[in-house]
Amino acid sequence: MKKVVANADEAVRDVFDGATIMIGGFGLCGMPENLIRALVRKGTKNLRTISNNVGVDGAGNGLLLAAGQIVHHIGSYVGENKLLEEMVLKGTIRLDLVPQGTFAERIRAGGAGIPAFFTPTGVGTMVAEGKETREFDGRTYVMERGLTADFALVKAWKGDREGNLIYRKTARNFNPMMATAGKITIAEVEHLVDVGELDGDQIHTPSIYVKRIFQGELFERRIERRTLRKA
Amino acid sequence: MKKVVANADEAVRDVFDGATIMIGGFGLCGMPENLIRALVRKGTKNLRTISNNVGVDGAGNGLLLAAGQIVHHIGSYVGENKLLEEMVLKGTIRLDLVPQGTFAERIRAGGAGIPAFFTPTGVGTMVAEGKETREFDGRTYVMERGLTADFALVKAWKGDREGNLIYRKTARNFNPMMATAGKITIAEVEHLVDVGELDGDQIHTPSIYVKRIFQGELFERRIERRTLRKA
Amino acid sequence: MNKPGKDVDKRERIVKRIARELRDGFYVNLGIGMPTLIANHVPRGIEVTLQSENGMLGIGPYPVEGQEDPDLINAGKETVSEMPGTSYFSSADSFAMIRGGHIDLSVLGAMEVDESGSLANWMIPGKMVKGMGGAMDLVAGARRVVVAMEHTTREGAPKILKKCTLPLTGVNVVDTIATEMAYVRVTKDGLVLEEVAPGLTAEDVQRATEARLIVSPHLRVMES
Amino acid sequence: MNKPGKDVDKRERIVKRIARELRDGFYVNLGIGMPTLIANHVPRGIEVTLQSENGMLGIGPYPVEGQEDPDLINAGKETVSEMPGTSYFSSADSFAMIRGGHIDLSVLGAMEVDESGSLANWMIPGKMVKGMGGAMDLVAGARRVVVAMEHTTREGAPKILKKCTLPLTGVNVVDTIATEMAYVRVTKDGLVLEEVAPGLTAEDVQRATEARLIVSPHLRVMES
Repeated sequence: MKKVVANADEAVRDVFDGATIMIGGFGLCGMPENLIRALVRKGTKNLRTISNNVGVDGAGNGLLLAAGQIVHHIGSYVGENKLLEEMVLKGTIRLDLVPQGTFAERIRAGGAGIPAFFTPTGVGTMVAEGKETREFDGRTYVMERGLTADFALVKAWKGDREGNLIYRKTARNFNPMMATAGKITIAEVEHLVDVGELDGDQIHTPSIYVKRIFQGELFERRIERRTLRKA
Repeated sequence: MKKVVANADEAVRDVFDGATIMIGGFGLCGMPENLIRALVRKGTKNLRTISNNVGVDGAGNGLLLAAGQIVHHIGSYVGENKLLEEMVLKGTIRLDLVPQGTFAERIRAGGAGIPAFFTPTGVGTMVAEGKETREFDGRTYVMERGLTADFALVKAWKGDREGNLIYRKTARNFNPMMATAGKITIAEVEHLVDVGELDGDQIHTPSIYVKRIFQGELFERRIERRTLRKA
Repeated sequence: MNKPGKDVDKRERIVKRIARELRDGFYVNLGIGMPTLIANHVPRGIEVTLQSENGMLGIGPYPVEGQEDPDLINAGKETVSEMPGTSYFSSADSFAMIRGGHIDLSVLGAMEVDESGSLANWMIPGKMVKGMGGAMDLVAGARRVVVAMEHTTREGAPKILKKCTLPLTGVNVVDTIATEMAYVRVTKDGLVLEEVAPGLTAEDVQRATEARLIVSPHLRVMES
Repeated sequence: MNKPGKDVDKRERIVKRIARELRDGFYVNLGIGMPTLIANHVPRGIEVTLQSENGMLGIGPYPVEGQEDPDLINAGKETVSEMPGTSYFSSADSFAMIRGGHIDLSVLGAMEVDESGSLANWMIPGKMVKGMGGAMDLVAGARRVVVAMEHTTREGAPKILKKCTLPLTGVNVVDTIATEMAYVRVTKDGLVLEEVAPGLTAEDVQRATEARLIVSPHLRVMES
């Protein structure tokens, strides 16, 4: 059982044209930047990406977008991408917007063997159009489907050689659910440690979900909005 | 915002006759033993308990059972209770058995605002009788409903005065979901610490879910099956 | 009728009014933009805990220079700090918290609100859609939803309507509307005008509002 | 026909046969009772990780005296130890893992199994119902479900039936059946007899089986 790979390029070796790929991160926070750069280098085409955002122009998933590798994106917010705006207007990309909580829950459901669930979110809005709605205990809910992917690319703070992962602060975000919903989940970590070094009570993603793991080559860890108070 | 109460008796002061109560624990492991004993002392009647097991004869939820306080129990396994067997045969208690994974997910759903979900578990069995089934992508699933309670009684290893909780090893079990699904969640902890002493990345139950917290008076921490190997 | 005042004054009034709705022990989600400012006006003696839908309970103020952490941001992607007792969790757990009714108060901006408490704040047809983010979940899930917005558009058109015209964020979800002109409660009978800004009359507010306002028998002046 | 042998020998044969199905890197859930013993027979050079549905991945052997921990038990409520790399999680997360198809192999006991791979192992009408525990989730969720059981009841009645008579645990869920007499694979065409215990013939096994067995063209002797 060898899960450790040498680097990001080896990790994405079998990502195929047309694959559905989940990519962790909330904006640039907690996104698997090494894996994204490797995918750009690999030049895989016609990707269907499932990620809360599309990074920003020139960073994160924005790199995949700029390289013309994405044909369909599912997420909840894309406000930071001028390029995406142009592509949507030109019709060169399909964009599906999903409420963020429904998005998170659909991924969690996909990994948890739940094909569909009911949520109050979006009832009576465009989001519920064409979907089944139903009343439970006097309130109306809409049925949403689970989401899975061919590959899930996640980023963690620490990981061990068996694939156990620990995230740090708000860099956790979508990574834990995505790790459960990928047929092949690949984790890049800032610190790769030996098995037994992590406390079992503190592991966020159990090893069972991770097929490949490596220590990332370069973490830029860019900040989108540096807001400060006076000392 | 004062969540800390003096003891178990104060914590259960308003548990009313006929209340629905979730009780954490897998057998005797991780169950809120101080709260259970306080409920026995209080003598609250006609309880509807939601707990994976009913403890054993003479311990855990078995104490509530012996005191005749439970009229309806929902759980997944009750093999350790002779008394329960007699009560079921006599018809003095109603027993609803639910597959353990469905049970766990129903509680998670209840706390998460999901009124219903589909699962493959139990399709074609007695468990699915009278319930809606539906096919998704060629497989049949049964619809199950979320579960909530008037009170959720949970046990954690450490907790802070705001109600953040950390569980230890397999004593975690049903406690985290139940903490989210009770209108009033009460936590007993082995170690009550000051706010700020727990690492935010390691908290299993965020404070928002806990209304009352106290350091348990007495932890017997009984073992149901002491299995050993030779040294 | 008073001059509307500078934007910053308007915002200050709105934000301060909403801050007075906070109760000790509340868990609150503040939307991006103006609602974020409410954190600066929490009344003395009141302790509230701020949730951020990207997976954090216990947001503190912006960090001082040198203390910013790329792994520690709010839902507006701004660097923040943590308070003692902060916890982190996944987005699925965060929205389980929101959807499950555990957030006491959610404050959001709006483009339009209507008589039935429906609101529109995420999309203008024909313009680039940025996405609804967590807004639809917040309005569907929080126990109490407060809209913080200017009373009219920059062009002076009413934003409190009989019926929203823009694509909705949620139906029958708003509890109260706080603007620089008024404080309005959404009830089964319609919109009840509870408070008016100093110097304004109920008629002034009604003129800037398309929906009919029911003037509360206890109409008061908004404290600023 | 051979003597059935002592119970302990039967179990040993069943357990050893199933252990040979383990592959390096497998994540496995072993049911309460006989399946638990498989952990003692993992082939050399093969690393498997044991999951317990009460919220643990990485079960180790029973503890030595003095090391037992009330907070560290398996799904049979027995004290266990942990392996390096063990993780703990809630029951909801544990069954998400199981239901989501992440467990490679689940081994359970059974009262009855039938031609269509349906199984009954939780309830006998008229007797006290103890509950299904996690069995229904395991058979519905694991990638591969193996039944470990004695071939017949204590009274000698077949347990591999044309159709189960007891209330079911799952429909069309079993992949293979390992007994002290045979190793049987469930296929779309029916039950295929792959291996027979040393000294037995296919006819011997068929006589102890109600369902019709298709004898594999590659019929082998079960290694013990």
